[in-house]
Amino acid sequence: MDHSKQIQDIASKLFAENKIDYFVGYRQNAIDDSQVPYLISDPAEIPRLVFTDRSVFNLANYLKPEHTRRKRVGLVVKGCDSRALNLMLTESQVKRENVYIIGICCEGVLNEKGEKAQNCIECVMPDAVVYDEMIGTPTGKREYIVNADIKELATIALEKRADYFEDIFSNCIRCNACRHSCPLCYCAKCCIDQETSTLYHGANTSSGAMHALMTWSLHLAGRCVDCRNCEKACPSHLPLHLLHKQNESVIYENFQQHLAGMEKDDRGAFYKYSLSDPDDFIL
Amino acid sequence: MSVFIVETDKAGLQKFYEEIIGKFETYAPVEKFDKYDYKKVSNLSECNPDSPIETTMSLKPLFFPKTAKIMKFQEDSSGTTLSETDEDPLAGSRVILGVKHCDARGLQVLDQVYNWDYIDTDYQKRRINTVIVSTRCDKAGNQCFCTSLDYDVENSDAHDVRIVNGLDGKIYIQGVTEKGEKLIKSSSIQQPASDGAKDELSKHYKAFDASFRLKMNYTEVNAKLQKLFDSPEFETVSSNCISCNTCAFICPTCHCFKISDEKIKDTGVRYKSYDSCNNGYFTLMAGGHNPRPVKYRRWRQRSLHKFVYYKERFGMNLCVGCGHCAISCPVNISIFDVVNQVSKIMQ
Amino acid sequence: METEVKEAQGKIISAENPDIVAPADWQPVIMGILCNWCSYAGSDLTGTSRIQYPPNIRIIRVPCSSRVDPWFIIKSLQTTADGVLISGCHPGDCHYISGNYFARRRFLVTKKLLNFVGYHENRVQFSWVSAAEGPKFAKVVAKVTEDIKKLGPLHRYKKENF
Amino acid sequence: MARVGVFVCYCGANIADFIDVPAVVEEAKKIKEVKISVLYKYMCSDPGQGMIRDAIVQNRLTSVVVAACSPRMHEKTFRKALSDAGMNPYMLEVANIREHSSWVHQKDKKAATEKANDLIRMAIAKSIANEQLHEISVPVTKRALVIGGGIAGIQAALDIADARIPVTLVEKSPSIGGRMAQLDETFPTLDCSQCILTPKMVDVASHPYIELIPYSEVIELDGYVGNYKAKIKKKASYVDFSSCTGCGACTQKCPVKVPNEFNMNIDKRKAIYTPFPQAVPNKPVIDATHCTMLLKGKCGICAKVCEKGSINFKMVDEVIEREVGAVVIATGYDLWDPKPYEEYGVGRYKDIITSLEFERMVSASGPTNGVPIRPSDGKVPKNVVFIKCIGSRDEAKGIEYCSKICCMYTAKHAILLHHKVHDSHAYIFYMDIRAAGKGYEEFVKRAQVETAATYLRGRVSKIYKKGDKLMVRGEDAQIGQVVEVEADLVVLATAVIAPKDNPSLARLLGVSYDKYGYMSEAHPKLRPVETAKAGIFLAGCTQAPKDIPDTVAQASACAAKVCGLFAGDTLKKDPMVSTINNEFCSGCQNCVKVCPYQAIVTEEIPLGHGSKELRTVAKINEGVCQGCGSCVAICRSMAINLAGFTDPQIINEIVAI
Repeated sequence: MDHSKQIQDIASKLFAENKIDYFVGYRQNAIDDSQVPYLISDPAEIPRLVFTDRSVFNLANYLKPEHTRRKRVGLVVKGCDSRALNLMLTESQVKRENVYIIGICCEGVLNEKGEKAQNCIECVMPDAVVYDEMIGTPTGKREYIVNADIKELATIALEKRADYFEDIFSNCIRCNACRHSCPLCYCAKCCIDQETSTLYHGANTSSGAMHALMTWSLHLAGRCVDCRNCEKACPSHLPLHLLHKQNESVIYENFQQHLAGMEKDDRGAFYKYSLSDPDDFIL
Repeated sequence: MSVFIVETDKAGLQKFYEEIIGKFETYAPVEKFDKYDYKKVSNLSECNPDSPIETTMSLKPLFFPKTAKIMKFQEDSSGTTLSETDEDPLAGSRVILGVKHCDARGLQVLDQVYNWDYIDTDYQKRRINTVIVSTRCDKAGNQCFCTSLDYDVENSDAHDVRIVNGLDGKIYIQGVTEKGEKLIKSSSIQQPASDGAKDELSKHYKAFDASFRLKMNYTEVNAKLQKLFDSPEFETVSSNCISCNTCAFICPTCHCFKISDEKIKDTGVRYKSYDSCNNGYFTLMAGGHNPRPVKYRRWRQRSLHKFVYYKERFGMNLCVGCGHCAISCPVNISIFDVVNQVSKIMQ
Repeated sequence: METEVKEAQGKIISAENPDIVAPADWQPVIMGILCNWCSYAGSDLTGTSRIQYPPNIRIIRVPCSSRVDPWFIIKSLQTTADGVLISGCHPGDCHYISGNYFARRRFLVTKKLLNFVGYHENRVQFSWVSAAEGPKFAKVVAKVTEDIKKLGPLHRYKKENF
Repeated sequence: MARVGVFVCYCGANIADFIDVPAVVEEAKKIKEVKISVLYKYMCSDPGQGMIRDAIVQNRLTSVVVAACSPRMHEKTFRKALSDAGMNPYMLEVANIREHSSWVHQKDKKAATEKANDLIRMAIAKSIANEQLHEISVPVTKRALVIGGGIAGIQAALDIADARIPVTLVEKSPSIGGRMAQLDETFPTLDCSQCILTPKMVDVASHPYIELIPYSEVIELDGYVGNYKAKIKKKASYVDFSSCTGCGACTQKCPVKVPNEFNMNIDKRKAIYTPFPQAVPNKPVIDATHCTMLLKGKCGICAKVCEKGSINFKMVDEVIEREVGAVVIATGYDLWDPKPYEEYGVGRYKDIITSLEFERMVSASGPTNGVPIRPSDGKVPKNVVFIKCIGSRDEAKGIEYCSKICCMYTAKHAILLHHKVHDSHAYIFYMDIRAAGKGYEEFVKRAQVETAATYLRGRVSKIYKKGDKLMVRGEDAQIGQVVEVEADLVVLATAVIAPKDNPSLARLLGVSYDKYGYMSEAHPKLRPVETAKAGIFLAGCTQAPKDIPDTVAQASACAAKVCGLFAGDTLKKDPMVSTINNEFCSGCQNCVKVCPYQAIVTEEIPLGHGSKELRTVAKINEGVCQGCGSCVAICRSMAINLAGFTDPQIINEIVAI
């Protein structure tokens, strides 16, 4: 999967036609074969743009108002990225006319060890779901696979699992990189940062981390697209996907096989309901 | 600068470590979630202090924890009563093994601010009661640039004991401070180093110094940056940043914190926890004004604080060149690149 | 059940974790969050009908079960409560038309997530109690109290020691 | 600094017997913010309230906690006491130590006392976070909009207008009157439908407070209670009603004949027509789907014969706006199409008709001048079989519910048949006879005895043709045998269903509707005429099948509700509504999605202080918000809070014990 040339061409065209102010793509990292998000406003930088199976980061993050408010942006999205972008469009965070979307029919990206990433193995939608231009051949929606780690953890005894998660929460340093790297965490001010709210957990205690991460994952429940930006950003290497995948699997199983961001105008599982939702857990 | 050096071999070093673990509360890099951090160990097999390992968090949390209770309060009909926390900053003395020099240097930088107008007694207590055993890096990492900065890595006294894997196959244990010397003398490894040891050490340093990919002219960068407050280049270099705060939290020298109270029923605790200047709300004032609302201003503050302001005030550069930030950055921004790129404009 | 344990051991042993032992007179605290129109009214009816139930529940009144943000539950479990009971109107009876349908979705996901990170599933329970179901409210509280007594004091993720 | 007063009630023995009240009072004193903690025998009594009032003044309290019975009982009482002492009434919190403690833990005084302590602590903690709230007043536009001009709409409009409140009555068809105008006589009194309806129709037309807009539809409704803005589409009638005298020359001369829907298509009307002779307004309209002038540009005879020149073929639809304070929905009902009853030969046999067709036939002004005939040969039928529950109570083919009126009108039909054709005989197949109502059972008896109608309990399994007769085979469950009746005519009592436009109308009005398409009332027992959306009311069959007396009663109830709503210059509302903190709102608009009342809209505000750039944030319309808190819980950035149940209040409660 190497679409560097096509992306360079499209970016040149967009700059030449004055359709965009910024282009967000990837460039090669100077020291290893990983890639870095690359936000450019100068067409001279275009030759550095690349796209291969090391183009991991979800660039929809750069559409958060903080970065590119009211600018016209061209960007590259893979299947998962496009689902996040879809939600950002639905939730009025991005104006459709302000973005030029290059959709990729993704063949999966590699993790740090050079293996195909877990979320790509379990990917349900490799093709971009929203785009102006599509690169590659669409392979269509795939069957939903319950995350392997979730399945494994579900078999572990409750106390063991609790120990495991206690470890995760106590290793969190509350830097909030997970939140900042998530394209869907665009709130003007995160609920956990609001000093005026009593939810505020300023202290970086483990219980505070637990509360913050749980709240965070519930705010992303039915919205998380499994791009794993959070996990890549986490300096403590915490397996943050566990919380999201757990919610996703519960939602998929119980709420009409709901998957986030697949359709335009779908706001996520918590913003709608069905009369036939499960009721048996309620006394 | 102590010149007390003993020499030994692999087995001797193992023994040296084991004795320390047996006698003291010991910390060393331990693997957890595919990365290393300094954690308490009770057995040498739990850790690997032999070769310097890039830990995610530096030594900082052991002296300036990610969160600390600073007081307790109790409310009743008579009002609010304040009291000390029941948390002891450090009970006895402890030893940290396998430290990278840059991490130790970070503590020296932190010492300046903690001994300044307010003396942080908890921090001091932890500092005094800790012996730092560093392991000299054999080779520079991809993001390292410690040798390019304002301090002498070879003759540093940031650590108490330095262990060098000599090019001649011998292992040298060097007591750098009195604390360090005492530690070595209390162990069973007592063979004084041969006369060639000093040469050997400097040979090792030269090889180490030669392995650096990143080099900068610190004096020049420092001088230029002083005049670059209004440089538009800060906007360019920060464009990729996602403001995630990781760099500040894991930095060995970043020391910004916030204060928060948490109360259950009638009792509460006041906490002090890490914060980061990259956080958009870091400078938000009560009236709603925010002097650094945009990313590039925060980057400017971060860069200049690290390379200009701190140096002006305390005579030390706030960056130790460890490269942790670049390694942990999800979009691979390095402070090295940022200051270099900004100062390049001046040519 | 609980008295058996008492007599046998002189203390309560957690069914969740045998290491957790509480004194025999230990009483759990259960945070009850009730919607104003059905469950709170139902609990009032339990009172007016003088139906007795265990005294462990502490009741918070909210307008609708949809007002319950999952962090109410997490916060309760982290600070004061050993268990949480949330109760609203039966599906279709919501005073606010659809509130409990939205709430029901959140509750299911929250309950599963809490269980996933190590809370016993009985720690957090939900019920539909209408304004007419005074006896049901008493029964639900009795069941939840019984369940949580068996689990023993909550020790996970508590603010004071985590 | 909060200064809280705690007032613990003995409630006679109700609390004092099971809770150690003095201990509770002392316990409360230990809390930092509590400045006074006292007890009294009956806090709700005058001296008890006086005690609270005095304490507020003397101790300069900022909030008050009353530990007594359920807040559902006396919250209002104590709020008033606060108010009388000059304190904001919403600074009150009630700790429910009676229903939630003393009454339910009567065997364990220690535990009940402990629980009371905790409940009081929680109330104190909550009250500290209480904010001063003020009743919301919403201005009111004193004009009502009535949608639908059947008997329900007519009655509601007249009753409201009689209270001197202007009414806009919107009717879809060219004339008001609705279904009732199609009826011949009405059960159980057999008075003539037209005779009792037409005077009311004329009243509507002539009432100074009623604006009748026929041949039009509501296409948009914005706003909220007291302040709705309706857009009404007046369909092009091609006749200028202001100059038309209703002489009827145009209708006579029009050469185009089309089936007459008013008469259930039994006869024909013209392309320019008034639906029925007593129509109000009595002005013709041109049916654009059939008029050859409009379709092909040929003809135009009506324009030629009109002396007033009222015909205008260039007329187009017009949209007008009305500001109204309340809306009454009275869209009536439709009848179920019995096609799925194939075994009866519906559609194949001409002599199977529906009840309303029969009704039109026996109507003196109907297509057959009041004589029932067989559609196949025009002969007067002798044996007529009536089959009830066609579609009703039939989960397989029709609908589950009982249509309520069929038993009665079928009895009426049997009687009317007897009146019109003296030697006829009526056979009635029924499942149950449901004749609950004043004079109803007697009326059914009358059909059975006076007209000797044969009531056969059982379902009809098949109808087949034998010669020119229809053979109706069914079961007589009372004798347990299959019976066959030779019929000249079969009349099907088809089910009442909701108008097919109801769901779309409900959506545009923002009210909910049930699975059958009927509009949903706010509460099935206690608020049967209100919808969940404040200021919108339901009259007649739009809510559920009902007969004329019930419909009229509900319409009058609507009128009473509207008049009540308009009694003051402003509406007073509980201040427990959501509020938005613009600083935190990121404008994702998910709250808009979950609000059951459409109380949330968006607005544009400056991006920063003094900034020209705009950003979108949510805005709560406090006139509409009912305070459920759905939006609060789904707001991820916690930009929304619900007054009276804010996050700080609830968190304080949680950590208080």
